[in-house]
Amino acid sequence: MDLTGNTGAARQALLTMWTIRRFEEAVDDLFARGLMHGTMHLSIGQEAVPVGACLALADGDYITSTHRGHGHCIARGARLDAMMAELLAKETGYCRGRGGSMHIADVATGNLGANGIVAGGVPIAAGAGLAIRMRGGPRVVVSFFGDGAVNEGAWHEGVNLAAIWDLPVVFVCENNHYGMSMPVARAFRVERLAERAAAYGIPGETVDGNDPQAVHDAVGKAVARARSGAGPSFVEAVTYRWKGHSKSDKNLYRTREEIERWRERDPIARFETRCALTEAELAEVRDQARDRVREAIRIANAAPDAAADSLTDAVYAS
Amino acid sequence: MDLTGNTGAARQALLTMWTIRRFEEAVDDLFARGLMHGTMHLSIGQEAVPVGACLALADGDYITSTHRGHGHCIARGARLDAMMAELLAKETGYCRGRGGSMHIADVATGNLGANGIVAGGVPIAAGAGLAIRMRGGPRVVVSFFGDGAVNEGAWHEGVNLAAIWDLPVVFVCENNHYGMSMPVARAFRVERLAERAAAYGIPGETVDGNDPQAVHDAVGKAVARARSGAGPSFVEAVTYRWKGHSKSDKNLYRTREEIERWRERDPIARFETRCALTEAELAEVRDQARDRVREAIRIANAAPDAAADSLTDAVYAS
Amino acid sequence: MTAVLPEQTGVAERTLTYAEAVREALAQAMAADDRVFVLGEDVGAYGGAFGVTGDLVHRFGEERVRDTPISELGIVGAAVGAALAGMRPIVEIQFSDFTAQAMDQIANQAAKIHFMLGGAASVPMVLRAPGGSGTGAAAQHSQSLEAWFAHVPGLKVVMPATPADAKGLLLAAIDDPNPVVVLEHKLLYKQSGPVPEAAARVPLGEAAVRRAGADLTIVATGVMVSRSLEAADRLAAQGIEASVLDPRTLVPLDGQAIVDSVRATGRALLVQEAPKTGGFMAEIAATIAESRAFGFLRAPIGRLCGLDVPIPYAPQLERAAVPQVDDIVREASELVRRW
Amino acid sequence: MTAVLPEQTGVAERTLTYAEAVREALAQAMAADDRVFVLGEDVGAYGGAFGVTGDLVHRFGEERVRDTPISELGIVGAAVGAALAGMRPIVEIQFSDFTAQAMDQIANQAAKIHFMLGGAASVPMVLRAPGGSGTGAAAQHSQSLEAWFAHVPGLKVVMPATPADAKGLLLAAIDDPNPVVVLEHKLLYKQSGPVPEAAARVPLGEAAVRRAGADLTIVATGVMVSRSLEAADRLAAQGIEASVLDPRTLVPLDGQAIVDSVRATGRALLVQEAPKTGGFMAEIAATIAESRAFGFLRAPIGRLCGLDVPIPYAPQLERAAVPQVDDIVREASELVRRW
Ligand SMILES: Cc1ncc(C[n+]2csc(CCOP(=O)(O)OP(=O)(O)O)c2C)c(N)n1
Ligand SMILES: Cc1ncc(C[n+]2csc(CCOP(=O)(O)OP(=O)(O)O)c2C)c(N)n1
Ligand SMILES: [Mg+2]
Ligand SMILES: [Mg+2]
Repeated sequence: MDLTGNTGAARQALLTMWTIRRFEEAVDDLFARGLMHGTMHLSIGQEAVPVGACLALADGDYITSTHRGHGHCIARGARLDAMMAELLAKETGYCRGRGGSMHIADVATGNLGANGIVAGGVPIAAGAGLAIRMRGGPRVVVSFFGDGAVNEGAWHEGVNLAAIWDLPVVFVCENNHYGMSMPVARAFRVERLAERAAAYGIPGETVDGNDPQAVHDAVGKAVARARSGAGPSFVEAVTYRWKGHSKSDKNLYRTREEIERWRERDPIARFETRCALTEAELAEVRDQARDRVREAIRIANAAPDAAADSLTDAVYAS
Repeated sequence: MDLTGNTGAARQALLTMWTIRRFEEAVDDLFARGLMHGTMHLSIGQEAVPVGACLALADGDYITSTHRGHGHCIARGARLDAMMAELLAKETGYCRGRGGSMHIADVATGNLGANGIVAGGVPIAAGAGLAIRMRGGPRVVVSFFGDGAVNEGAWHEGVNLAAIWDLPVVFVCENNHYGMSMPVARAFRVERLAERAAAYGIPGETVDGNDPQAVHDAVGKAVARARSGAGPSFVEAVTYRWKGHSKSDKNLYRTREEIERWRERDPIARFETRCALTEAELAEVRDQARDRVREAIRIANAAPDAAADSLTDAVYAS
Repeated sequence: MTAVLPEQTGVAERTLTYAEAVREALAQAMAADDRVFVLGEDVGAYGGAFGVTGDLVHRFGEERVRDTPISELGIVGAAVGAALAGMRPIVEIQFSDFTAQAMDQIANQAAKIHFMLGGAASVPMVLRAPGGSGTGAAAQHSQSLEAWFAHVPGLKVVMPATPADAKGLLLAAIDDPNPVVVLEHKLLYKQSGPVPEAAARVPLGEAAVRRAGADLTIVATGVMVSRSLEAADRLAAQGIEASVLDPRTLVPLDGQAIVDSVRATGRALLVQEAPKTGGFMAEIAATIAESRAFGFLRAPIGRLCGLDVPIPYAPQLERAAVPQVDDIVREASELVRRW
Repeated sequence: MTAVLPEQTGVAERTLTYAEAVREALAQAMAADDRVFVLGEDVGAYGGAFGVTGDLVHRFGEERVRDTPISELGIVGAAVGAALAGMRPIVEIQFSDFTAQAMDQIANQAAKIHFMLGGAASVPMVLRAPGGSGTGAAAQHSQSLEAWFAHVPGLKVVMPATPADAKGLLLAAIDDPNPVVVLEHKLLYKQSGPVPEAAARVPLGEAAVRRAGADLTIVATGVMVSRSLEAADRLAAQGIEASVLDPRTLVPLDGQAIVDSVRATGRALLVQEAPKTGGFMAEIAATIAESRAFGFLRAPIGRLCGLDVPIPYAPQLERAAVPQVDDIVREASELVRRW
């Protein structure tokens, strides 16, 4: 799909990117003002990856997400009010206030969950792919994870299972250059993480993760391959996180200049200059994103707090 | 080192291979006669790998071994009587009867231990390499593991640590075509396991694991590289296990013909035809191996059983 | 509390080994429900490290009796994902010791997803693994790790001690919409007993009174159940009548049955194979000590457990490391005679 | 049993936070012994996820304060190997929940190697990890997993509850020739208290009586120690005098101190943050129930523990999931008034 030339697609991609950006800016602000608690991992600067990837998916497809998962959840079509309610620890939140940011999930849109465990979602994605294979049908799974996750044993084992069983899984690495403070250059002895795909006999490709079109093309190709039964692929999307890793981050491991350089490669601003929308249309999309987030905050704020009374009942399914 | 042409080296290589063979045949026999208990993993048919590899090592170098570890232990220079005593659950065994076959170790010869956990020794080897690096000096570590181990998360993490820190470790894969019953062809989507080395940015090489010279050359090169500070390497030695995986194996997953084909490639018989020793010298070596194993059994049998009285004292070092 | 003794069930039975009983449960569950499948190392052609899956691959095919590479974390994670996506996976881990490899997917994922997602998803899967010593397999292949799992909210934990329970509890575990860890015992695999032909469930959370007696209550799990029964016979010859209670499931625990029995006998001897410190019998001791039974206790609560040592290789050391019938007889009679 | 109260030590002290006390121990140990080094995720420039390592990388360099990739199993394994080869590694795991990833190297390797090798080798290493809830980090970042480690023979397990102990116990752990798991608590990192300037060891295996009282014994670990002390002050206002006992190390456990105290007071309330079922307080209850203190018990042994739930995200739910000061006061006074 041509995301820049096709105005419908461009509008959708841009609206989703802006929605993620505005949602996370709002979260950042609520947190700074002490109105939100816990910890938050913001994906500001990385919006092109979930948006480009999820536009390659259809109803019934699955994703697995990460600790930095707001963007995946939104790009997959989750309701902003239920997301915001979750972060505000409300009973109407996606997880009834039990999960928070690190476990946010909208199962209805195939999101099997954010995950507080680095690489925790990778074998789970392989398993969802296995279920699809056993059930039959054309569904696929996209598994999102960061560069840091690629050194976990869970990643290795999950990718290998998908590879040897030709499972319909697309592994999407959001390489934002750091796993917390650890630079990719120190954690790996390969130039591109996509080089690791060969170890599992699957295709690997590195793309500009700040360009939703590039991500979309690569993931779209991998999704088509998976749907056809040819097995998994690995897409490395190179991007950058503007904010600290989490609230405890003092940015001691990288320079202001580096952050500034990447801000100049803002995926949203670049897309706006490239896409076929007029200045008026762009303004409309921006307003729409802002309004959607405001509305979500309003609804979420009005909702009741998560109730502690039924804690133990909630542990087991029945 | 030229193992075939140099008669001293040839004698040493052959004697060690024969010793491993005879030792394990004796173990097999003791087991069948109910004189040994537990389970045993025999490396008969794979003798060229530990022998070729360990001839590249020097005093003070380390190895980590596996559940199929008798060969490594012998090739590194352990005492046969203390090994046999361990398997016979004697107080004079290397582990005082507490470890048995799966934990056999001769720390004096740098053997950090067999390991009942597949790939368990791999991160341990990286750690020993790290200690060497921090202490300084030219020591190296050889980490032995099977093909099956290469799919464990521990393997992935251990190899990556060694790679990014340029640690003096040589990873030696004994690819005997099966992880228990799982054929390499079904557990991997790569032709050669050595292809995985590239994922960690280290050299990988596949050699004939039934030829001690080929193993020795590849491991020797890797050891030299490690000693020079250039970091780890991966050597895949292709070989075959003649016996069942362990005592519970009914060989349902492979054919008689396959086993027969590999028996014809017996690493010992091939080496005998290739090496510079005379028929008389060969016979002498064979007798010597037989006698050494007999003597070990005799000494071990005469030793006292492991004593149960001090069990709890043995848990913590003091 | 239900005592499922053969004569009470009134259904057609034959004698099967414990391993055969497990296999029959797997076969019946797979035949009844397409979503059920088995995965694990060497479960296919090899038939399982302990022969439990046997010929199932020939009956249900390689897709549903799925050999995996040696990747415990990946395998359990794949089961979690498959369960989330509508399947009913049954994972076999060759030795329960290797659950250590998979602990993240077991404890941080499978156990918690239902709760963390506010009930929006569930993880109906079973993890089967043999525990226990007695085979000379040494420290990394002989552990009894039930206490680890019982301490993780979100998991159910089952320890069948008879062939009938091996089948019935496993079928109940497969039905359950939650992750269930079923800890089998290596020494029991070859033991025989009556097993119903039908796919009869043994409900999770109901203890079995294996023997009734007025002088003390022996609570035992796994292979310690049959050792305790043997000990009880010998104690009877000495004039001591022991109740032998098998909790069968640790989570949910039938605390009621334990408390009732101890209230009646006034004495408790808790027998487990796992090392004493932090073992599950501590939980049972604490359950008794905080309960209505407290006022009825005539003696300190006795624990007879494995030593706090890794399991050694040498047979005589291995035996010394865990309770034997003699030890149970000795401890029980001392408890009764001294108090 | 030693009560290490500041006035008794007689050494130079200043007020430090718990995190600073840990850092000082690390620094003093590294300065004193070249073999000691620290490795873990983000322990270098970042200073540790909770700021514990702080500026150590600037003082000791990147080799000895070693940032690692995100590979907990590999990191712990590397520590095991380094320890076997003569070093004294100290691993930091960012959240104790991620020890699940490394459980094989912790429980199957580090804990067992000394025994399995018949004493021929030892594994002198320390694994530090913060546990506990109260930061809104939800189910995968808030667990209290001490019971897992305490059940593994070969490990020692330490839970410092004060800044002084955070330093002194860590130094003792670094000296120890065995693998020691030191479970710190996130909520304690910013708490301040007197800490000796010298590298004074607090021996492993000695409980501390934090407060003496005749009416009941409260045994508490981790953050529950200060909550219990606060509760004890409030109980005193009601006329109830509680002893508060902090075991400090779970393995080895100072059972003597606990039994002596309960024998004197006749009542025990055991307080832990971890979920109740299978938690370490079950072991302490069982220790009391099988001991000489049994005959002196005037009340059932009370346990006040975390609920058997994963830790929820919402602050009010998170608070409800683990004991608070109010709960301790309520349970303690009920125990005293009813019995
Ligand atoms: C198993 C595990 N180890 C460590 C952590 C702590 N942690 C959370 S996010 C993170 C960095 C992850 O890096 P990456 O995968 O690149 O994702 P990013 O944060 O850059 O999006 C770390 C170390 C964790 N949550 N889980
Ligand atoms: C973590 C772990 N998983 C499974 C096993 C059971 N097991 C022991 S050896 C083995 C096969 C190992 O295959 P490979 O690494 O190729 O070594 P080989 O036996 O062929 O020498 C298996 C599955 C184990 N010991 N440890
Ligand atoms: Mg990253
Ligand atoms: Mg193999």
